[in-house]
Amino acid sequence: MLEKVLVANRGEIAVRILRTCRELGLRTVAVYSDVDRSALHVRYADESYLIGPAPPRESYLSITRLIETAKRSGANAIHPGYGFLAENADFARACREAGLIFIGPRPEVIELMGDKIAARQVMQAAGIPVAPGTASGLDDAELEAAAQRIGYPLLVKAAAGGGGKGMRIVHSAADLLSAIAAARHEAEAAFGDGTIYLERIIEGARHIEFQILGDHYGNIIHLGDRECSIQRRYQKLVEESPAIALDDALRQEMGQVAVQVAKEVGYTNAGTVEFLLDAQGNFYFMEVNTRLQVEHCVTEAVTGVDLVKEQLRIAAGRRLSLRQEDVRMRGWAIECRITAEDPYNNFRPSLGRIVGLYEPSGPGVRVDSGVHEGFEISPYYDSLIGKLVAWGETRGEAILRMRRALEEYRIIGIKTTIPFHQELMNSTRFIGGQFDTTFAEESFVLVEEKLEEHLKIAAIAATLLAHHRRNQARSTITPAGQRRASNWKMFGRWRMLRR
Amino acid sequence: MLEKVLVANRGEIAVRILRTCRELGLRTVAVYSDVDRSALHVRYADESYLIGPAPPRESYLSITRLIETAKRSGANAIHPGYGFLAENADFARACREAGLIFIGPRPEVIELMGDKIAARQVMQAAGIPVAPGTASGLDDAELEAAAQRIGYPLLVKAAAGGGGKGMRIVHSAADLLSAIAAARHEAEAAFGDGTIYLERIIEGARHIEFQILGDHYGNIIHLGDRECSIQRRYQKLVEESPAIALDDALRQEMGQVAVQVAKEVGYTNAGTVEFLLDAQGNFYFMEVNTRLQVEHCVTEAVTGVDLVKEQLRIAAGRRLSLRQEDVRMRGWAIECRITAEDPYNNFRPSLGRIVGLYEPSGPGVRVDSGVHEGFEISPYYDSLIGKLVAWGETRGEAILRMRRALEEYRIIGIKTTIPFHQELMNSTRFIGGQFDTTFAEESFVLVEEKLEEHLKIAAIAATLLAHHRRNQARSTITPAGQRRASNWKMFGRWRMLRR
Amino acid sequence: MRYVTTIEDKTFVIEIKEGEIIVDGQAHAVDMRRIEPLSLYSLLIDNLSHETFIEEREGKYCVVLQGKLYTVQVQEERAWQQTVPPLTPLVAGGEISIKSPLPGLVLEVLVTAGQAVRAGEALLVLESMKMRTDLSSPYDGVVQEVHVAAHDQVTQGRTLVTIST
Amino acid sequence: MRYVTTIEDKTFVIEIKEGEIIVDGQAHAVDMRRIEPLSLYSLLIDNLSHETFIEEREGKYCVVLQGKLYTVQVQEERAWQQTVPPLTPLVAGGEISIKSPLPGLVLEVLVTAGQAVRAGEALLVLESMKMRTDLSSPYDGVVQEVHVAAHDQVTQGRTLVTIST
Repeated sequence: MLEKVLVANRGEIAVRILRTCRELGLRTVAVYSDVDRSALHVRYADESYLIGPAPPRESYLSITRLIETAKRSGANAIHPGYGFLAENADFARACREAGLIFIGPRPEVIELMGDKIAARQVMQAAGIPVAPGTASGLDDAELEAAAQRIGYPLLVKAAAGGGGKGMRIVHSAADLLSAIAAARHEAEAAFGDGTIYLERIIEGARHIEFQILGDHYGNIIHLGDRECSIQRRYQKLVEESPAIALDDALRQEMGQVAVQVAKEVGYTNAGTVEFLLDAQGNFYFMEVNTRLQVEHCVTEAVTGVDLVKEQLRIAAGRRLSLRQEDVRMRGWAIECRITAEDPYNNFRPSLGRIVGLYEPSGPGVRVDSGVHEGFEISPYYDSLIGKLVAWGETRGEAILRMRRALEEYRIIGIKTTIPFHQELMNSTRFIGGQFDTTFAEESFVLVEEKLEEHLKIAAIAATLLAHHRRNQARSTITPAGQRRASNWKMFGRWRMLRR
Repeated sequence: MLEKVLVANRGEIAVRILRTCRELGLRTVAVYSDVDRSALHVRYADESYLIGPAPPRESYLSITRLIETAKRSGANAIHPGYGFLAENADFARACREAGLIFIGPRPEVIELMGDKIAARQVMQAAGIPVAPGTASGLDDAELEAAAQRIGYPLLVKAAAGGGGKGMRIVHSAADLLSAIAAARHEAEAAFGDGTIYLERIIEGARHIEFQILGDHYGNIIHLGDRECSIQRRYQKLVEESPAIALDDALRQEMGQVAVQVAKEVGYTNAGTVEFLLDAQGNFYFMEVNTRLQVEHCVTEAVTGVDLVKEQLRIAAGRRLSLRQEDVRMRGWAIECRITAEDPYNNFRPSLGRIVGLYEPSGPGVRVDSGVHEGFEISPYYDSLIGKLVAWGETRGEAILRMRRALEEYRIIGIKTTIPFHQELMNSTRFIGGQFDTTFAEESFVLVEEKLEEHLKIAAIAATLLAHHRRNQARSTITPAGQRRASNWKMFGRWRMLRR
Repeated sequence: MRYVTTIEDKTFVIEIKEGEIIVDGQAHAVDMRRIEPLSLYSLLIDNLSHETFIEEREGKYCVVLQGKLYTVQVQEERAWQQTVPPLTPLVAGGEISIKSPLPGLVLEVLVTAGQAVRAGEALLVLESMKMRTDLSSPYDGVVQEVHVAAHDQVTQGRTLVTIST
Repeated sequence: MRYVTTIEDKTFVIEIKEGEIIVDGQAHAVDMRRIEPLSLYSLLIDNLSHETFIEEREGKYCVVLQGKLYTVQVQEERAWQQTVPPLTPLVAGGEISIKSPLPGLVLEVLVTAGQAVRAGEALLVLESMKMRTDLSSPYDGVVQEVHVAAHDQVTQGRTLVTIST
């Protein structure tokens, strides 16, 4: 039985997990690094423990400290969130050995799915379509021969890969060997494992994934599809559910394959099966993410299922409460990842203090936020500030609602990707659903335009403020007790002018 | 065609309407009184016009100023929200005469439904069940005879009534005539119309209502039921959809009657048919509210329909996009009205400035807020600060989510009803659905308990702050440019103590 | 540094040392931070996480914890020993002013000068924010004067009725 | 009171009178309020509603409007007439320091001292918040010195490379 859950994460996902724990009446433990002392998740949990300095390796990635903190606080379960140790089989194993419930799949499954080549082979053997490619352990001559068979352009990928590291696109045979060498080197540096393989590039591919849930009694279902083709440098920016590219027949077929994938490895808890879908409707298994996804919220919005609640139930040894036929998708949901990056400046990270924050709400809008007014964006962690989810009866309504919510969102003090999302929600190709995984990066250039009208408004605002300050400085002492600021009015209203 | 909509209201409902207008790409006009210059709705609209001083009669209730402002701003439609002029037939008529689209039913329907006796008679004639009672215009002797027939206890009600004014409960024949005289006097003072009638009290009654929508082509549907039995002084505090007291058969029957009620008067736009339901499952027509309800959000949560969007579509002359069979309710939604009142002190209004505000979000939670940090609660308007809506797959999940959201909600500077709602969400009678319209007022007493443990925590907090200030005052000048406040740490962490 | 801290009817002796805090002899690990720009504080006491809002008013601290307001007085131990306050009971024969707790409209006046009233008895009815509020006498006594009439608009703090006890 | 207000490459002459404001000869009705406690302002210009965040920094106003940042200089007209600034073009033969825009880790150094670079050419790669950022030369020139090496942790503002033009 779950009683007290330690959330081994930070930011919006830690808060999101703590929320559901609180709903279920579970006691909660947060952990934090030096720079996160005032963060939302620290304040939100019942108990909070410092686990080390800011660099992740010394805090959020320290298996020893996390297990030790769980023990000390009396937690009997750990939720890893996403990122950090979420897909680290050693961590899952260490939890098991320490007698703690790891809220995720078994370490063996994490390990198998973490090896991209092994995962490909398992699925291929089970008759699940994978993109044409090679096995691992080939020498350069074998790779050259295989490349000829696969055809160019192709991808060199790291077996232990993730986040685009150790990945290279090769356009012709002449570049193959140097790309292989570079990828090996990068993979070795990043993962301590230089194993690479080759894979055909699926042209015009869309990224489609299925949410799966499995209990400890062999029951596995999927909770529908998501599309995550809006990406930049292999980072998802916008996700939606359902995927516009699927018709009902294809959705059903892919869903069945996703469940089959999960069954092949005896999957438990929540996970995601990722596919590439080409323009002709062929789909290829890519990988399984053995954790909660950032974009799980869009699935929650259309299915009504609280995925963290299901994770906790499954980890507590309960049977799935849903059968496949109970899962019904309703309407459409879109998520925009709001990050501290400057979309006008090549998405350069934007550090600094959030001095003003207003988050949207109202019908069909959900914000999962990891920041607060006064929060300092630090360079140590990823740049996600919050996730904005809009739900609508139709995709069109969801887009309109997203536009409205983006307009309401105010984050002052740092640059964010809000203008990118605004532009995207206005683009005809996005609205029309005409995009693939290269769209955001290759076809979508954001130009900062400063409207003449806005220059005038900004000039007026600054001049009024300067005038006010000048008069304030010159005036004698303001009568005490007079609450000047709230009635801070500078000029007469229309009645004075027009009547 | 709608192009530019003036919202003749303030607070959360003005913002809520503006949100949907913005989603639909309509231009918006807000109006405000002197004290509302900095309010959310003023900042949210495209244009904002001052319409007078704080007292409603000189601003939000001034038909002349509203029409004039619509004209001046070029608005071609007016949305009245709820309260203020929303059920004022003269206002609807003035809009029509000025060539403006009034977003609501025809003035004739507003008028007819505003006369509670006339509405009863129409429905009675159509075979719709109403609580046993009298017609109007009876003299005292006739009333005494009628009272004998109806039986005690009974209600004396004002024909033009609303909000409990001109209403008296009479327990025996001896008190009847004095109660009639008092009610007449009160109704005369409040509505300028002293007409009263008698009605049987339905013992143990629950307040059940149905949301209806009608277009200009005779199509009328309902969007399911709501229960609003948690009341105090005839003011609703908590609403939910669906109603726990209805089974499917009764829900269907009452829904059909609600649609019939609307058809009897050729209802257009959004409205609500209110019933009383007794413990035996008998229901009685009470009245029709010819406007959007405060609690419309729970219906939106379970049906997925944006009611303001439907209102705007209907007003623009479009046909209903939904047929009755398209309306499907999913899960359960509960709304808590958060008001600036002190639940420990007989719900006395609490005025003042909101100096801290944190509103909940996350899965299944919606906040429709009418305030912001720095907002001054004024005595001129009603005390509603915001509406908190929680949705869940089941009623149980919705309650747990509501508890979680209430715990997150922070409103500092004034008293609010949050503690009342927290207590209610923990009460076994509410959780078990065992309540009627008298429950909140008669059986639910809130006792302020200050836990010993909390006294100690508060004492520690205050002492640390005092100590910090004392040391600050004694220290020499702090080095410039050092951001002291954000690293405002008072004491060593556990490592210092335990290692 | 030792403090004597009074809250409601409880008194705590709190000693603050480098790196620890001792409350009535019991040691705790404490870490408190302000969440700018608000007067909001995050407080960890032995790793238990609390959030509190604190404002100083007239030398006292108003602490909001879990939605409830506590008024806390903090004194240095030495200072406190010199200023133990005498109990101040209500002096019989005194005069009490009943003031308006809110701006609003006087709906009804229920008493007249010279009338005897009991503790808890309603004196008049105010309307504010569209709601009726009864104002009651805090003590048994006799109405000395009624300063307002029905339909008067009153400001907060305005004296409405005086009562002698 | 007349002001000369400069924003980007535009200059406005703004006159503030009792009850009206005249911008380049055009009159507007204006009402501006601060939304405390933030430096947030609600501005109505001829009833059109705008929200803006304003901070003063080193004598200039940083105005955020619809998510975009504008730097605005406001001068009283008389003062302005005395201080029209001369144009300051980049002097050829000068030396430019390329500083780190962020704290982070140097991933790769792509140039060496003595090497000629063109405007826009990448000089080195930084990693911050798990992202790679290329730093490029703003001008054509020659690398004078490289102050960092791969795997160095750098603070914001640290000089990374100097270039002579």
